[in-house]
Amino acid sequence: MSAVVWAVSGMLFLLGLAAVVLRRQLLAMFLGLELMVVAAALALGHEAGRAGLAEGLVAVLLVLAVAAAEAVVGLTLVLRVHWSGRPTEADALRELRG
Amino acid sequence: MTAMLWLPIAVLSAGALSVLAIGMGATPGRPIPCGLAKGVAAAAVLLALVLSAMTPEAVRPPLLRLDMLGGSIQLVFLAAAMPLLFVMTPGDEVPPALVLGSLIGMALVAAAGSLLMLFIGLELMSVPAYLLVARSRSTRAMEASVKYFFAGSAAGALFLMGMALHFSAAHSLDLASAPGPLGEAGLALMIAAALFKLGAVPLHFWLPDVYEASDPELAGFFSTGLKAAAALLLARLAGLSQGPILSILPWAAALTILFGAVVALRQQKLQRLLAYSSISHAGFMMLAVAAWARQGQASSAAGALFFYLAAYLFMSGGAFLWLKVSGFSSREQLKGLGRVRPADAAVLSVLLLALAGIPPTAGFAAKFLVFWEAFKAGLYVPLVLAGLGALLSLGYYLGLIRDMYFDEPMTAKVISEGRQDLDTAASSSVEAALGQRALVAAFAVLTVLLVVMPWLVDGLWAGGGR
Amino acid sequence: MSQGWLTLFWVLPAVGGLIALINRQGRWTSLVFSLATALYGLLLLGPASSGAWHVPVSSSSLAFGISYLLDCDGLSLSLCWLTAFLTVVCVIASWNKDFSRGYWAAFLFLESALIGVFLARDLFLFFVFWEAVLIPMFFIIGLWGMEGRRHAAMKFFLFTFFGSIFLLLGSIALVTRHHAATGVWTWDMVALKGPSGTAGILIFAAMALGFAVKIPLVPLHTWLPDAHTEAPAAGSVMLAGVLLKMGVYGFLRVLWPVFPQLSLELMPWLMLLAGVNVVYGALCAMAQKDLKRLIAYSSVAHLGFCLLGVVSRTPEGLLGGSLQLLNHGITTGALFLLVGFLYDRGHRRGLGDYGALYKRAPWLTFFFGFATMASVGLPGLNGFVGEFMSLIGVARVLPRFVFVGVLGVMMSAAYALPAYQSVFWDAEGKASVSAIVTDLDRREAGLLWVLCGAMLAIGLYPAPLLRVLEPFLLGLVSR
Amino acid sequence: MIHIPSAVILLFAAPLAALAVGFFVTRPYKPEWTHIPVLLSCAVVCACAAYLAAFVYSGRGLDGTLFRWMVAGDWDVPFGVRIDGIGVSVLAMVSLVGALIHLYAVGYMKGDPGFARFFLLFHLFYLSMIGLLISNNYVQLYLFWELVGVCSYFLIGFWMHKPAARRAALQAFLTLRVADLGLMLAVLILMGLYRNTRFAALYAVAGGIPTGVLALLGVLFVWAAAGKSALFPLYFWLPDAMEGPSPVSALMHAATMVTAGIFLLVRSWPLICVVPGLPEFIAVVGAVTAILAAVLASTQTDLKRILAYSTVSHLGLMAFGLGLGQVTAGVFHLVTHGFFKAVLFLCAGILAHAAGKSTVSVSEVGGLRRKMPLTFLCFLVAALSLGGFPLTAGFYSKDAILDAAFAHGGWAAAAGLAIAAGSAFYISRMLFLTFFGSRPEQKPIEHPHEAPPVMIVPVLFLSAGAVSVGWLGRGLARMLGSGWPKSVPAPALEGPTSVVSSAGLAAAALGAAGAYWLTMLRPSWDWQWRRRRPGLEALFFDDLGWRRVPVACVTAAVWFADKVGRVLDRDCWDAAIEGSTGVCRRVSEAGSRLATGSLSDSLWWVMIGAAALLAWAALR
Repeated sequence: MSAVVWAVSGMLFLLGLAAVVLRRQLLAMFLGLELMVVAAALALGHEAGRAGLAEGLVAVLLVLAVAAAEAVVGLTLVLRVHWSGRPTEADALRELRG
Repeated sequence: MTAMLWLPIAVLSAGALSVLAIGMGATPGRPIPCGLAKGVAAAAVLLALVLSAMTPEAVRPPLLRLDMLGGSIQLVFLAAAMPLLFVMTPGDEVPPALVLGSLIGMALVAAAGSLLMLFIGLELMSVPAYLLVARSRSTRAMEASVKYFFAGSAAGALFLMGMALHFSAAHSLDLASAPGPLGEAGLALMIAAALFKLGAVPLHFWLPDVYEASDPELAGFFSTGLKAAAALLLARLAGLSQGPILSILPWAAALTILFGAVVALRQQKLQRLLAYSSISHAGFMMLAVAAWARQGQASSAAGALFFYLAAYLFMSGGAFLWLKVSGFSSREQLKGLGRVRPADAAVLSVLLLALAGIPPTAGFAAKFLVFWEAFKAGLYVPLVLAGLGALLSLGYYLGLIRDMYFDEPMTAKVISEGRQDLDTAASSSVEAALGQRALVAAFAVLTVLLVVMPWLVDGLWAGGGR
Repeated sequence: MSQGWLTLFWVLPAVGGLIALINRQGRWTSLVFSLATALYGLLLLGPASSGAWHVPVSSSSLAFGISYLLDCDGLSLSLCWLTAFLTVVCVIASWNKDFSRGYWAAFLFLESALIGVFLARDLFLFFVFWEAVLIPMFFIIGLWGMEGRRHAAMKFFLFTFFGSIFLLLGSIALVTRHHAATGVWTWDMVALKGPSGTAGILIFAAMALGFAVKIPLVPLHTWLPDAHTEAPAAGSVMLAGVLLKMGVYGFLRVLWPVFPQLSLELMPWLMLLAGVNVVYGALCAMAQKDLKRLIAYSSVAHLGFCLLGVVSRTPEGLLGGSLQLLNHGITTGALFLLVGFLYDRGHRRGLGDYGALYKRAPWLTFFFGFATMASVGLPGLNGFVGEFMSLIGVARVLPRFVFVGVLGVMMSAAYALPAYQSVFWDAEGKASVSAIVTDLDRREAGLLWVLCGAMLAIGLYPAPLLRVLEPFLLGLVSR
Repeated sequence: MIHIPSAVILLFAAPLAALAVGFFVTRPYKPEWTHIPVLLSCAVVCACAAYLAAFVYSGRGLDGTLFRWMVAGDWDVPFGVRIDGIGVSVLAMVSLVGALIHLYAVGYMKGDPGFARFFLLFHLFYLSMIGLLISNNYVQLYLFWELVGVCSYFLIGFWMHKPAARRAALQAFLTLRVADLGLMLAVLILMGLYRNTRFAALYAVAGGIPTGVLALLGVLFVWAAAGKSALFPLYFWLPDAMEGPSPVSALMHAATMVTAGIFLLVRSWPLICVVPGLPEFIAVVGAVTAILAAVLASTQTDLKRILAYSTVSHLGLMAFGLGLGQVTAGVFHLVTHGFFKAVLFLCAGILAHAAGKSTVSVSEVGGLRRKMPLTFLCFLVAALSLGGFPLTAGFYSKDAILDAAFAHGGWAAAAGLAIAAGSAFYISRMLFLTFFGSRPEQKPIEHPHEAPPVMIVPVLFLSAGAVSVGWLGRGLARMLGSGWPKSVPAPALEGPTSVVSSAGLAAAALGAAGAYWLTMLRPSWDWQWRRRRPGLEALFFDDLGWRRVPVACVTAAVWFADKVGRVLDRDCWDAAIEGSTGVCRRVSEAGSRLATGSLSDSLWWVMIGAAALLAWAALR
């Protein structure tokens, strides 16, 4: 049973990872990030449940709270980019390099 | 006793809330007095500093514990925040609050007893940083903050997955080593996140952009405060590992030192040059952590790591502050500064000599201690590579000094262009520029005086080299 | 108590440097302080050479075995005195030029660091002073040098720093191995004993590399001609006069006592290196067209002689090599001074640029001839005594290297005299240039009288100076 | 410490005092009076030399240390004095001839701008020559040996404005330096083996030194002597050294400096004679040098160069005599040669002085017998002495050598006769060309006047000496006996047998007749063969091709030095080190290009880093 859960969370994690690295739009990458966090939370929750440790479950809750905070900040930054009139593309942000 | 442990964090949180309260009180018509927010924040940090200095050693409640390493590095990043708050261009109340938030995160990392606490601390210290970077309206700052956010969150996610794997093997979130491949794999991911925060080479590409785009004093805080917390995080995690990670860490350190030094050679923008130099110094910190971990967490190696971070605080912090005070941004502007403004040139030269590790400065003592511990830990070849990295770093540190003293001053245009940034700052409050200049000079003097610090602090680490 | 006196010896010029930085009369301050240091050095002659201040090995240390430990015996004191003497000469030599305050301060800081190097008995302290010497020299070459000064200053600093990295790593390895063997953390040169076997060889090689860059041994010597050519006159006097001595001093003070047995086994290799230094330096000197580069390469050859003598570990060789250190300081110092005076007048250093200077500047010709003869090794002047005793030392140990040494002596005439003749005798040089060359004034001639007097005195009666050098060196004798 | 007679101290003190007074007092204020303290010191030195000669003649001798020069622990090199037969006899000749030449130089150099500098250098040379003769160990001998070389460098190149003089000075010094290489090596080997180079000590242990080492030492001594005394391989610097003023040529390149080499061989004779075959080698070298130089002397046109080659020939003769085992004959000829060669050079100097040039060639003289009678008289006496005609000093000393040659028999006798004939031939040729009959090719100097008394008087004295010194042979042999180690056969000088002296006389007469026939009966012969076969003349001027060898060596050395110094050191090695900064720059630019600045690339790298760590952890 736990193998299935790990497979799912692993696959979700890799999917999110692919989204972050391959997609060009910022929002799509943002989705990828959240996907990775959720996958990890899933695995954590499952392990906590299986081992019967409340500590793990509390951890999942806190992780989700932190992810939420991150999302807020992330979205404000992406919106700032959008409002500044520049395309919210990863490649558009190339001014700083070298 | 556990109460004492929470006190610094509590004070910082109170400070943050009170700053926000002041902010709310201000109506558009009546802006809050510029120094008030910063003043309250600074007081909070100072109080936290004093309290954490008094915290007794090695308290071990389940969630929080504070050992010598954590406590001492806490001093470093709290102290790193002081110049930032002092020098930060006064605006609304949000930036001081963000700084306090980041400090809370770092304090959590320092005092963390469990992986969960580590993760929360990690995130809490990074998120405010993304916003602080985005503070100035310029497009470069916005771009940097976006890059920083995405890279930082990715690292956070990696950490989380690592934590999950570790949890599955150890069935507990405590800071204890987990047997079996899964545990090691989890630990590897977590260490990758820590290396990301520290700016180790393959994961460093975000760092130069962020340091270049943000204000110099903020970049100074990142290079000293954030890096110290990241080093502590790496140390905590490296402590858990049985062996495999420890064998690659010194090589990663050597690679980081060499790569940072080589790329910094040809940088023309000063902040970007200091960014790559901070990557090189991160390599030395990794070397110190590797030596600490391989010697069974010997207290002397912990002392070396602490002293390196403390010395780096004054060197790098001072250098960035100098950029803030002088307003220069590119290397050409430094040409001939020795004749035009000898005092500033002298201060920067002392800081650069310290960063390069030339003897009469604390930088040398720091590098010597790291070499000393690394040799005792048997990391011979990475040590020689680190030495060559130091030689390469001499290329640009001395190069800057050479430009300042041995070259003819550039045409008036470049100097004047550099000067107006200063003038705008100066025109607003001449005494602020003067105050900041005095602060930078103080940093320079400290980097020279601190050379004796290892010997003073030696007693603290149960006999240092014994 | 003795530590206090010795500390004052290196602190005095440092304080002088700080004062020179502040007040406008930089040159008077530096003259006063350099004279004070020289006189103070003389006061130490009595107690130091009698070994009254030799501090016994103690286990008390600040941390990691490091302790602030100074010691002074004949060898150290004579080198400190050479430093102080040459600094006074440099200050007086550049008296009429309008240098900024930093120039005068830099020389005092340089002197203070050099004295520190020669007095330090703790390896860590030695290393700190060793690197501290670089900073003032870097600024002297870089700020007040000739056209290519920027490049030469960087090259000088980077080369020596490369060497000192290995010196640092070697020292750390030595101390850790010493601790592993005896369980005591100490950095005291007298107490430290190096390990044998491959570890010993590796540590010896690392530290020797650090010293070799300074001597300079041939493969690592390319910084010397640039640094000498681009440094100001007084700068190259100090560079050739004292900085080159730190390398051989390192061998004498650190490597021989710490690796008594190993340095004997490695003697043939070290002598080979020294021999290559002699012949290679002489050959390169013959090919030079610039007067300063020629003297720089001749320094490479002369230091090769010092090393030959020192490596032989016989009484004559050790004393001869150490005496040659002092001789080379005086002779090459005088030569660089003269080239500096010539450059002040004719603004050229090429051999073909001048001609028939004996008409317009007879005193300059006389002193340059005198100094060239001393550097060529004319018996009766100081060069001969040092080189000859070194070669005697070599003859007693590995006779086959004597041929290299004697070849070097012969070639020294082959490059020095044609150069002397083409600048001072030949008429072909550009008449316009040598027309504006005036003779030495009273100040410059006075300086050179003192230097030539010293050359003659050491050449004719070196016994008292050898007596001062003897106590420490005879302890190193293996045979 | 044995009692050192005050005469010895004075030998050093007087010249030093004169030099000090000369340099610090007279030079700055009264340059034209510099010669006064110098001449005074010459007088004192002659007196001391005479006293020491009597001291040694009466059978006493001494070998003591004045002070410890180099010291290292128990080992030391003394600065001492050794008064014995060989040292004092040569010292007597050197001091007397030197003093008279000093006097001559006062007249010769009058009006020369470098008058003070000349006399100081001249007297420094005089002092170093004296020091060389009475030093008691090899290191001290090497000290004065080199000092003599340096004085010769500054004196040959005295007239710096003349390019030929400058070249000759440098050539002389470097050749002597190459030769001194041998002496330095020998001294170092001795010091390496015995930590002591005192003559007394070495004479005592001479038997014990292994012959292989002795052979090497011997060859090195011969190499050093060859340089200083212009024997075959290294003689080419002497003819060019004639560029210096005539007193210099007279003192250095006739009487004193060139004899230093022979003196060194005699001084180390106890070490050399033990080695089988070495004396013969010296004899052969001497003979070859003598014959070659005699031939070359006969073909030169410049008066001083003829005399220079004649000196080379006679030095070869001394070495020849020495090599045949006759130490006394060698030394005796050295002493007599000092006198008559000095006279010849001084007369040549007078001729040049009259012509107002530094030197004259045969085509600028002729028939001066009546106009310069005194010079002619002195020249005649010296020429007869050089040719070895009876009643002159040269006759006795040359016959002693011939006697040894005939005793040795075979090739030695033939060589001896050839040398006798050759030297008679070239000196007679010079005599007839200069003083007898004017020839169409010759444009004698306009108004040849007799030299001023201050120049002619010393020449008269010297020519008197050139005659009378011959009778002192017996006394010289007795003097050489003292201080001579017992192990070596005591030097002796029997009178030449009638057969030998008549053979020598016949050879000399033959040479003189040949010269008379070629120069007086067919007066322009000398110029005809030069016009007809210029190639042959060029060959003779090129020392039969030998002069090209040192030139080739020097150019090879300069070429090699340039290859090492410029190509290897600057263009290869230094360029490589400078190149390394270029490599760093390229790597740095590549590194900064790696940071493309795009967000996905940096994330890509983050994932690669994490994957690498993961893989590493999983593998181990």
